[in-house]
Amino acid sequence: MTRVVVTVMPRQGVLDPQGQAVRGALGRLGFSGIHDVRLGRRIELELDGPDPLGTAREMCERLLANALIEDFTVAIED
Amino acid sequence: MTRVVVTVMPRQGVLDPQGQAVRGALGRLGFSGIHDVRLGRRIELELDGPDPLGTAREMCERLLANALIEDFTVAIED
Amino acid sequence: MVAVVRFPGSLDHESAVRAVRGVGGEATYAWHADPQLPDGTRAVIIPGGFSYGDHLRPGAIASRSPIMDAVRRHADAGGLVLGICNGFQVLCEAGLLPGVLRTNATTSFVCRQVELEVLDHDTPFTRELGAAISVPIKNHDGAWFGDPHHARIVFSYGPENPLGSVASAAGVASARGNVLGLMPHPEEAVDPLLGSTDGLGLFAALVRA
Amino acid sequence: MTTPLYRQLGLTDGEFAHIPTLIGRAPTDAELAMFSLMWSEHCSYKHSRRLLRRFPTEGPHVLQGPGENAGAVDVGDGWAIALKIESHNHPSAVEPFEGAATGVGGIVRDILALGARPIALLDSLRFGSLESARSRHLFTRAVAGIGHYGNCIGVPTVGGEVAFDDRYEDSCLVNAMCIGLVRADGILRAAAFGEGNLLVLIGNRTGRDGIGGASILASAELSSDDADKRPSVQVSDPFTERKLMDCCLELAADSAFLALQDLGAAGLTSAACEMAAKGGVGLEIDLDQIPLREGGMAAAEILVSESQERMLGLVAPETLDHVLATCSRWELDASVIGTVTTTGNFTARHHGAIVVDIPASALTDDAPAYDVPRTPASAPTPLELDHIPAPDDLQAAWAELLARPNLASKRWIYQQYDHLVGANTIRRPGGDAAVVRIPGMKRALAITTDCAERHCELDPRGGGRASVFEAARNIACTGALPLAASDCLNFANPEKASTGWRLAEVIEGMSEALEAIAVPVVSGNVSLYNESPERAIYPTPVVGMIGLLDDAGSSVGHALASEGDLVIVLGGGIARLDASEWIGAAHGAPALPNLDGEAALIGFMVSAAREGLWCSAHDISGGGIAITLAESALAGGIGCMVTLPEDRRPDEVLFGESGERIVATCRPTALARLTALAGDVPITVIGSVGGDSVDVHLGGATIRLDLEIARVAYEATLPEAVA
Ligand SMILES: Nc1ncnc2c1ncn2[C@@H]1O[C@H](COP(=O)(O)OP(=O)(O)O)[C@@H](O)[C@H]1O
Ligand SMILES: [Mg+2]
Repeated sequence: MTRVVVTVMPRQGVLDPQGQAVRGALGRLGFSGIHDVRLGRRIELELDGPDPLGTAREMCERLLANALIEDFTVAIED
Repeated sequence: MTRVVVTVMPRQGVLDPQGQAVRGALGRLGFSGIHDVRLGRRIELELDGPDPLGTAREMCERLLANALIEDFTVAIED
Repeated sequence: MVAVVRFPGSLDHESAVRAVRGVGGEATYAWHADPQLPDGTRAVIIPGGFSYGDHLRPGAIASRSPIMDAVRRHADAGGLVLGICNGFQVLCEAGLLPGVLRTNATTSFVCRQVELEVLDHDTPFTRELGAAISVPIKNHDGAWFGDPHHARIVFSYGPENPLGSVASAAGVASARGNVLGLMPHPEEAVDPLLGSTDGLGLFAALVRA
Repeated sequence: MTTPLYRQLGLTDGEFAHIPTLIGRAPTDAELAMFSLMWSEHCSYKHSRRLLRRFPTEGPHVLQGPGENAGAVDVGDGWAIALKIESHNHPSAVEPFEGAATGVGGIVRDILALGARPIALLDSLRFGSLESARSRHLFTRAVAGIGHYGNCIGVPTVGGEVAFDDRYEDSCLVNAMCIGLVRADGILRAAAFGEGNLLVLIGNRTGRDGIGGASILASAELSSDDADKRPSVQVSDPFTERKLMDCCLELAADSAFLALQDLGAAGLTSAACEMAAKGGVGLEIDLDQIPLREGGMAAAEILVSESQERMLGLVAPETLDHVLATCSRWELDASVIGTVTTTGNFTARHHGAIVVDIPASALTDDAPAYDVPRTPASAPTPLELDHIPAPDDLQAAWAELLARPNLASKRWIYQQYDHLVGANTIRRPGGDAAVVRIPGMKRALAITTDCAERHCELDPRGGGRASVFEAARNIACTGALPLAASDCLNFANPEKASTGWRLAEVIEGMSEALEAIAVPVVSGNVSLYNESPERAIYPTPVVGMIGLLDDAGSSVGHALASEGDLVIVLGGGIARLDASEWIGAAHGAPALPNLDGEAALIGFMVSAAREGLWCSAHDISGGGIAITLAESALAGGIGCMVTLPEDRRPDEVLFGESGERIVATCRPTALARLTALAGDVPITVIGSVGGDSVDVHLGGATIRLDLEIARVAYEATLPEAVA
């Protein structure tokens, strides 16, 4: 069984209203020096099978990420 | 400026309805051998200041994570 | 016959059926797990709701269900498909409409009445509509994001842009015009008791198609 | 010496000593856990049960009174309406988003347990001042949680109320009400019967979820390095709830359930024991058949887990396949976990061994009941107006009052709630009661929640009456006849004599008022111990009420309609500043609401509405007639000119409260008929509709509220307070 970590982030250049909202909220809490906040998803998969990375990549293409606005990466967690 | 990556995941034992829904969907798409799917958030921060990790940790405690149901980690991205 | 698709978490299917029947049409349900649309389906409605809890991305999981292959074939053959709210999200996720619906600029759910401008009367859905209609919006992820120069924007929000859509878009059609998605709810504007009947024309057109 | 487990679990020495006399031996650990939860205030109502008997609960249209998961009343043509209000105060104080969300989930399942389709939700909220960061957090997150759950399950949240006061700083209140529709001859009950019938658990898997008893249990049993075994905060899963609703309603329509019960506080223990005790039968449960979310759960943990989105159905063996197939079509887990026996005992097996074997009635019927100590508080002192400076600028005072969080527009809240889903909402939030068409019928329901907590603090009996009458007036203002009530009694520690007395007095006052308008209580909930060492909440008996309109198209709104309409004050209430919003705190001695006067006012309002005589109606409550007029004018986008009597101090006339008054408008031609119908109800024409400001002539001066300026003051408060 392999643990694969998928990260899905808003694409560069795509507005990220949630990230902006979080940034505003952090500012109101008194945090300063924040240049950017980007909000994405982390998906932890526990997979069986010969090619867990390939499988995870296929999962991203078919469901986990929307290529129009999101980039993804997959990695094996040790 | 430092880039800090925050990951926030549902705590062990806490219901993760999102993970369950995604797991079901992957199964219906024909993927097999999935033991577990957990869905969390990845937050990328670009911070100024002397102690970016400490700042990010404080941000988690005060806003980014809900300690009752979520665990978080912070790391400097290189 | 209008087929109203039902996913786990669909909420507005009954209102959609009521709207179709209210203009003299016939409606039936299509189940998400079925590979075929009901016999005699002339038009399809994908209703509002929170299919699959809106988990991952709104509409994402539903857009990959078996019935959507049949809906795609129906659309490819020129059949009419109307997606309302979550249905719009499903159609974008399925690639039947351009763009994607993102979290509202307010980052909150917004339920209120809005005025829509009808920008394109040249679709099978919009021929009978006036220049502006009053309908409710109620969603959390209703900001359309896409390329406004290559999309057929059919409805836009009046002077304000309450959710932060690109080009203030509230509804978008496919290039051929036979697939339409919109975030506002015309099926909740078909009864004077509920405050507006401006959505009737859309269902009348759908039934006559 | 360490405290014995039973005390940590909340049982008294006497209660613990009583257990062996009921079961003939000392309880096992699992049994002790069950007793402690079932005999808790939350499940047994031990300090309120005797007092609650005072409520009127009967009426010709009552189909289900208190005692089941929800009450139900007949609304004609073979249909019934189920209703119930419930608190989720403590979980919301711990985690406001999930606490409030799961509160909505819980009340929806109570309605579902009757086989009723949930058609409307309301929320009644109390928080500390918005100046407190903690209260802002609790408020904004609770609203988000309620919206999240209600929106996602597709039940419109059509109304509610909120108030902010320091007294709720340490104990916020989150009450939710649900209304459901069910065939009058298809109301399901929770009583188990029929040896060999099967218990089917449907919905989410069982994990270590729990906030109340379950967590005490765990902290008593677990060492600190067992942190991952600690019970976790309940996380809401509205998607599963919606599937549960669709699936259970489909099965109920097929008559597949012999009985149905939700799993709420104390989880399976409470659900199963109540089913057994109500039916006078036994149940044998196999804990190994319960789908678990986590490994290694102890029997006691499974028995008291408060995992959400679960229902327990009683099914005949020959129907089982149909039930399981339907659940599977809805992608829901379902398992047979037990059978009905004739022993009268609740028996549970775990890993082959019997871990629980006790009479089900020992946990329910034999639960302790106590009389609360009652020491009357001293009588309230009337306000001495001589010592309260009158505002010199009434116009500025009016605008300031309109912008106070307790009176300002609640749009920021209800705009986050889908109040339209289902396409039956005729009167949206913002007015008095919401009006919802009964699906498939010509009739409609008016629905509201209300409470006069400051009045209750000063004079609990009068406040109890006032809470009921305020709800009834809100219903009547839409033209609907008040039909039935549900109540949520939020109080401080009842073991303190002054609180015990207040609880008893409030119930007395509510009952008197309910009797006066012939409205039965058909369901309710009690939440006690809402206090910290620093402060106790006001007595807060939230009244949820429904009323019936024969014609959905005939409802009356609160918006001023057309130029030239007459503005009329109805009712004999006298404006007083005692306990008012203008004073802003519980000071003074509010008048005891007049039973006959209020009943006559409500009766008149409704009978004139049936003849279609009203153009608008809005009751006078918080902020007095000045706020009532402002709200009606803002809603209608048109002003009015009125002249008010100079018989009292101007701030009293404008901002005084008291109940028993409604501002209505009518066409001038309707006045004669209204006067004839009014009987003993005083009616006074005070002016007419028109213009773009509200102009009040008072003692030779004109006080003016410009509508555009008023709108900004009214709408900006909440968004700015939480920004
Ligand atoms: N927490 C809430 N949730 C939903 N609607 C609310 C809430 N609070 C207030 N409202 C709505 O705002 C309007 C005004 O509320 P309120 O001032 O309590 O009315 P009233 O004084 O007539 O009881 C009502 O329509 C009510 O339903
Ligand atoms: Mg009112």
